[in-house]
Amino acid sequence: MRKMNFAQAINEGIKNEMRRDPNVFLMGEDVKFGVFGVTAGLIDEFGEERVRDTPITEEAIAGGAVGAAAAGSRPIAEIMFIDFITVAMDQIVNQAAKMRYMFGGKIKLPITFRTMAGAGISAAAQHSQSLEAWFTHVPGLKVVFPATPKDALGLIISSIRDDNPVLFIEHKLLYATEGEVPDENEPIPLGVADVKRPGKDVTIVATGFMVHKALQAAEELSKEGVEAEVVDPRTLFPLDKETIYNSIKKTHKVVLVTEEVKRGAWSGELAADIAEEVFDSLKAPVKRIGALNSPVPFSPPLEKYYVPNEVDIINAVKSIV
Amino acid sequence: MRKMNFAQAINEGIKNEMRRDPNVFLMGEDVKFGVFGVTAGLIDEFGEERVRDTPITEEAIAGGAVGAAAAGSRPIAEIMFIDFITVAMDQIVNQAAKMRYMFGGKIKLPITFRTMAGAGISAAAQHSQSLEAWFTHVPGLKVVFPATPKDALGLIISSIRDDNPVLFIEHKLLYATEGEVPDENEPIPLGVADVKRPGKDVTIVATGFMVHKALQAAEELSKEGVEAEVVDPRTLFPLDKETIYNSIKKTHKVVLVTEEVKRGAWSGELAADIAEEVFDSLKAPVKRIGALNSPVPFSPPLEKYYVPNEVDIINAVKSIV
Amino acid sequence: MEIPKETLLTMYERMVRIRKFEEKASELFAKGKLPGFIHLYIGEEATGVGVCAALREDDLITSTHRGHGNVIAKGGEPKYMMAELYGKVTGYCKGKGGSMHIADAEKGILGANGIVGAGLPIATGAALSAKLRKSGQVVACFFGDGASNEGTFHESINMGSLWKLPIVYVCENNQYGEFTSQKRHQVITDISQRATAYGIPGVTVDGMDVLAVYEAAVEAVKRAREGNGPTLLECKTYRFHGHFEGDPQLYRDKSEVEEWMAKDPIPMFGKQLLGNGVATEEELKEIQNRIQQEIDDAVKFAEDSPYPEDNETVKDIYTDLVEEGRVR
Amino acid sequence: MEIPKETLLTMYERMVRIRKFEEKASELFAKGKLPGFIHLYIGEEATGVGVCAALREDDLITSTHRGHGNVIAKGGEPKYMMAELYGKVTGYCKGKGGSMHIADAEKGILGANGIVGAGLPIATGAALSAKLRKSGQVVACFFGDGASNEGTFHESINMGSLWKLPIVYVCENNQYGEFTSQKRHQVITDISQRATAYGIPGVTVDGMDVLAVYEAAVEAVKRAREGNGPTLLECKTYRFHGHFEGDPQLYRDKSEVEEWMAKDPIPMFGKQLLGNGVATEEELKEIQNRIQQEIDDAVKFAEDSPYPEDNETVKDIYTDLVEEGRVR
Ligand SMILES: Cc1ncc(C[n+]2csc(CCOP(=O)(O)OP(=O)(O)O)c2C)c(N)n1
Ligand SMILES: Cc1ncc(C[n+]2csc(CCOP(=O)(O)OP(=O)(O)O)c2C)c(N)n1
Ligand SMILES: [Mg+2]
Ligand SMILES: [Mg+2]
Repeated sequence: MRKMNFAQAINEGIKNEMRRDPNVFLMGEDVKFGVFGVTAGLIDEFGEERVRDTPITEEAIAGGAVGAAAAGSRPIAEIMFIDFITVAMDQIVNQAAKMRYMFGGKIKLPITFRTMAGAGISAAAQHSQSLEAWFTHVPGLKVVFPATPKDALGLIISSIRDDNPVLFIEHKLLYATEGEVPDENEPIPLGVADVKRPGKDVTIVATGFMVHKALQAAEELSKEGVEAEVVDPRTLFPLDKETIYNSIKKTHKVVLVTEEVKRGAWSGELAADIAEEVFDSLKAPVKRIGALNSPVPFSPPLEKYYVPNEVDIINAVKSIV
Repeated sequence: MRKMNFAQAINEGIKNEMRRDPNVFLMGEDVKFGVFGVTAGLIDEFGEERVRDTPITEEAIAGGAVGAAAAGSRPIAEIMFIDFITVAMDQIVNQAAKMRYMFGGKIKLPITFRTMAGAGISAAAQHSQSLEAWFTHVPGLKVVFPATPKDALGLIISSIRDDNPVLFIEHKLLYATEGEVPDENEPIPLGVADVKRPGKDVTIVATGFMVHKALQAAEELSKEGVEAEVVDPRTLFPLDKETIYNSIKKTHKVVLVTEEVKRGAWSGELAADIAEEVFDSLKAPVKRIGALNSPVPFSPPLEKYYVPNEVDIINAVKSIV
Repeated sequence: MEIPKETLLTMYERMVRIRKFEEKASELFAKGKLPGFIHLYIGEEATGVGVCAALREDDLITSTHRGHGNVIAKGGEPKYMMAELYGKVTGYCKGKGGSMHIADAEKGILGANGIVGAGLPIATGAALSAKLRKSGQVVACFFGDGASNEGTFHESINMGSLWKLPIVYVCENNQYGEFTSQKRHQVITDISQRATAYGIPGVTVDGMDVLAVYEAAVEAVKRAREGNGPTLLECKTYRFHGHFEGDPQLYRDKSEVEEWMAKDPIPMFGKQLLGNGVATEEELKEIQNRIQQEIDDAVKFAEDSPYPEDNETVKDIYTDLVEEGRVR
Repeated sequence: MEIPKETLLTMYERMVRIRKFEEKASELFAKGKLPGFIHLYIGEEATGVGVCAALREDDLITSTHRGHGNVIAKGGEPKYMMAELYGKVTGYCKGKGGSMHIADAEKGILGANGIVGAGLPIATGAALSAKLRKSGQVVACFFGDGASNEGTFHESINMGSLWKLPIVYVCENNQYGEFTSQKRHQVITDISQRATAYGIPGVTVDGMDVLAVYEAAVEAVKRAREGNGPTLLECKTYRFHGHFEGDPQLYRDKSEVEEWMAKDPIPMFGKQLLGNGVATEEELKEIQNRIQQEIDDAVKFAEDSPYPEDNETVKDIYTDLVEEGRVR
């Protein structure tokens, strides 16, 4: 086992794949230096051809990835903040996601769109969003959202190797978190959830940075005799419902925790599926925790109030156990 | 009572507001002729200044509406197909929706974004989507989705008068449908659902074109002794949960029907809320009907297979009553 | 420029193929045989054919909603195209795409596209891939005058010029974006003038003259292939039909249409071929008849083909996953 | 051009106000007093001030992520700006927006913007509104060299030129978009050259010389106000600080920075004012001292102000609805 932080893990995974496959290349705005350090240093090994700083033109970056993939390359395209994906939506949603289908399955589009999400650094309404729900609603895309360095490493490798467009979401508060990582760079398959903490009284499904808040809440609850099982889906699509449902069948109670604006969140889809597909296992309402229904505020106390926290999770659990 | 079709009703509503308020103007691609006839003829009364054909530049159209509203006008901006909204997302999501908030409540943005959604005319994957879920997830936007000429007329008036950005979605299969409309042009408030058919055995919540399929299914079910109550929310946000919950408290069973790709649909959010907020009234799983999880196919038999139909609704109802 | 007879006749043949394919499509559409809507290219044959004749087989193109012409110009086959217009499983896209999404990756056709301007970044990325893979391929990126105002035009050409990508940006300026004349959507007259903004050559040619288009394209393709970057090549042309079939065309005068129809590129090119002795009347007639037969066969092929099975709906979304069918 | 003394001194004062406001912000940021991140305008004062001096009070501007300078140039008040940087309820945006979203609609400031290029369509729409309302207002739209590659640049200026809107597109070309020099993001040298693509005048001026900027702006504003449409005005300038505070600036040489700092627009303008006898050393000193006091007061105002109450989070989203607070 090695130790590395989340940003280094992604860097390691990209390096691994760029060494392995000469068709892999990386492009984005200032990836040479890497604004958040994730891609720093890659240029030294792979040079300016394969580590490409682009102009500030997100439609051309995302669409460029689509064209490059269609022509035989395996691009990694970075959209610096997920908030900026709004200027590249057509290429991701109407082109990348649909092209294989529209063309009758006759091409493949191996693209990894990397992007950074989440609140927590007072970056305000246009640099802090959680928009994963939009993309899980788009057939043709896969959506990956790791919570630990180990998962980030294994999942970035799988994402790059995947023959379909994958949106790989990195929560900005995770970059500096350290964790153990296997000595060998191994892929973690997309579509396999991870039980981050076993428990029997209630299931907490959490994603991204919220996984850590859920784990903290679970520790607190444990002191009061409530054992929460924390399930991290890791990939939002394909979604490992089996692991989630198995947990619910055991605990009969579930709390979903994501950082998204609660209204219209990805967690709504999961709650709906639970209420339809394992209704009979439920002994309490399906609880959902999300951010408040507002743009992300700048001022630190407001931002803190906006984002879900451990107390919210504990309260939700207590309201149903 | 007058009779008019859905397209005429919207035209009538826009005309009404343009007469009433000189600050209202309309812009979009070929609104002069109106590709689907909705805006046809307005230019004769209001002229080229207030009925503006734009270049094919959706970011400039949507962003132009934001700037015009911020400066004191009341724009109606048309994005021809909702599929093309992907090239205008930043202006709608990051600017229009958030600007009032980011500026501390010191400005207002009275904008109506009109757009056309839905499958049914073999327009294929880039001209047939239902994307309402994306926008209900964005605080700062209101989302309107009428199903009848009467509702379209009353709701377009309210949307234009609203001091907030409103996304007004028109299902293309509805344009030619005829219906009765009150003699006076009256607004219908946003956030008020309409019980389109009373019933006691099961609640069907349906939106847009699916309202009509739900009504047909309800007629069929009635023959078999099942009385379905059909609730049309009419506005997806603000959402009249009270009317929906009251119906569920009476029937104890609910089926949600929308035309969206089921995964990540708006109906997921509603199902989640139901499972959380009126769980104890439920005597059966919350059923959801949506389109298949695929891009919209071109070929008529596939498109028919893709879109939800009456039989799906009837089967869903039967599985829980 | 000395052009081999074979090339010239192939060009003529492709122009005729486009024309006859689309005349048939127009007729079938009017009869209600084709679902959805179609945008016809009739009148613009010289631009697509002139450009594609300058390409290698393994070169790439991207096209638009008005894509039949570009697809045929690059070697697309009428029978698979016609089957696609019918929504049949034997079509290029198994009936899943329809007119606006016809593609044939094997022939280097990266697809028509229903989103105006969306082909530009895709073509640019394909050119980047060609450069990275050192494949020697060149990309021809087709788009309209209306599309030249979209943000993607600007972002893509800036990227293409910055990286000296092997690409030719081909603006098929048919004077209208939908119902809006060029005069009402931009102030400039020659779209090639926009090349200045990216420090690349901009060229305007008579898009009704296939040889003029061809010669300009050869030059631009050479430049691209040699690593000197993109050219913005504008072809002034005209669509003889409406924006889509069924368009009442209230926005233009019949006289304007007639003026342009007098410059019909196919008879014009035919006359040139006869005039300089490259072909005889009989040879041209033979081509026309052969293509007519090919189109009739294509219709028969399409009509005789089955629709896709229902559960095709949920296939071809991913390479590895199949979604659930109708189990609601 | 004859410029009244009062105008000249106001220009000088505003330049000093920007500089001192930002020097203080830089200091406070380094001390960890300001949340989030800030992009400073130091070095570029002549462009914002030169342009805004050519505007009427009721004219409008849009700005960027690097917005403090434009906001002050148009009359923004340091105390409300500083309070906003602190996230205090007395700030321009009640602490909800922060550095990248400062706005003051009453002063015609339609906001800084965190999305590169997003101000261009907004400014264009504001100009359209001015035209429709016949208000006589002109809009100045500020953006960077990096932003000049975004699709919004192209779409907006095309629209502005087509409709002859009362707007001036002001490119503050500070040579870099983040860590990428202009040479590495576009092929051209003068961004004003892009005006050709829209059939409007393009002008490049020395953005370190406030009078040169002012004179060009007066001309462009006049043109706009008289109904003759937009100008693309490029000001060559330089940011003395990093892209954001804390940027290690690995992408540029110290010598380059020093060369530009030798052209610092504030002492240069000061010298001009002294040289032609418009002001005395004492007058300039007085301005500097007064502004320093104003900035110190602004910090005190900000520090003494409270944070917004938690439930402010769910207000100001809509004009008529308040979302639920923390009842999860
Ligand atoms: C992003 C987008 N906006 C609008 C449309 C609707 N639309 C389809 S074709 C067309 C006109 C395109 O004009 P041009 O680029 O000149 O191509 P032409 O039709 O003349 O070949 C428009 C506006 C679209 N498909 N995509
Ligand atoms: C759409 C978008 N893409 C990328 C960014 C990240 N970003 C912030 S500032 C900046 C550089 C902008 O360069 P320029 O327009 O020259 O302005 P300057 O910072 O030099 O003032 C970038 C890339 C963003 N905020 N928005
Ligand atoms: Mg055209
Ligand atoms: Mg810059």
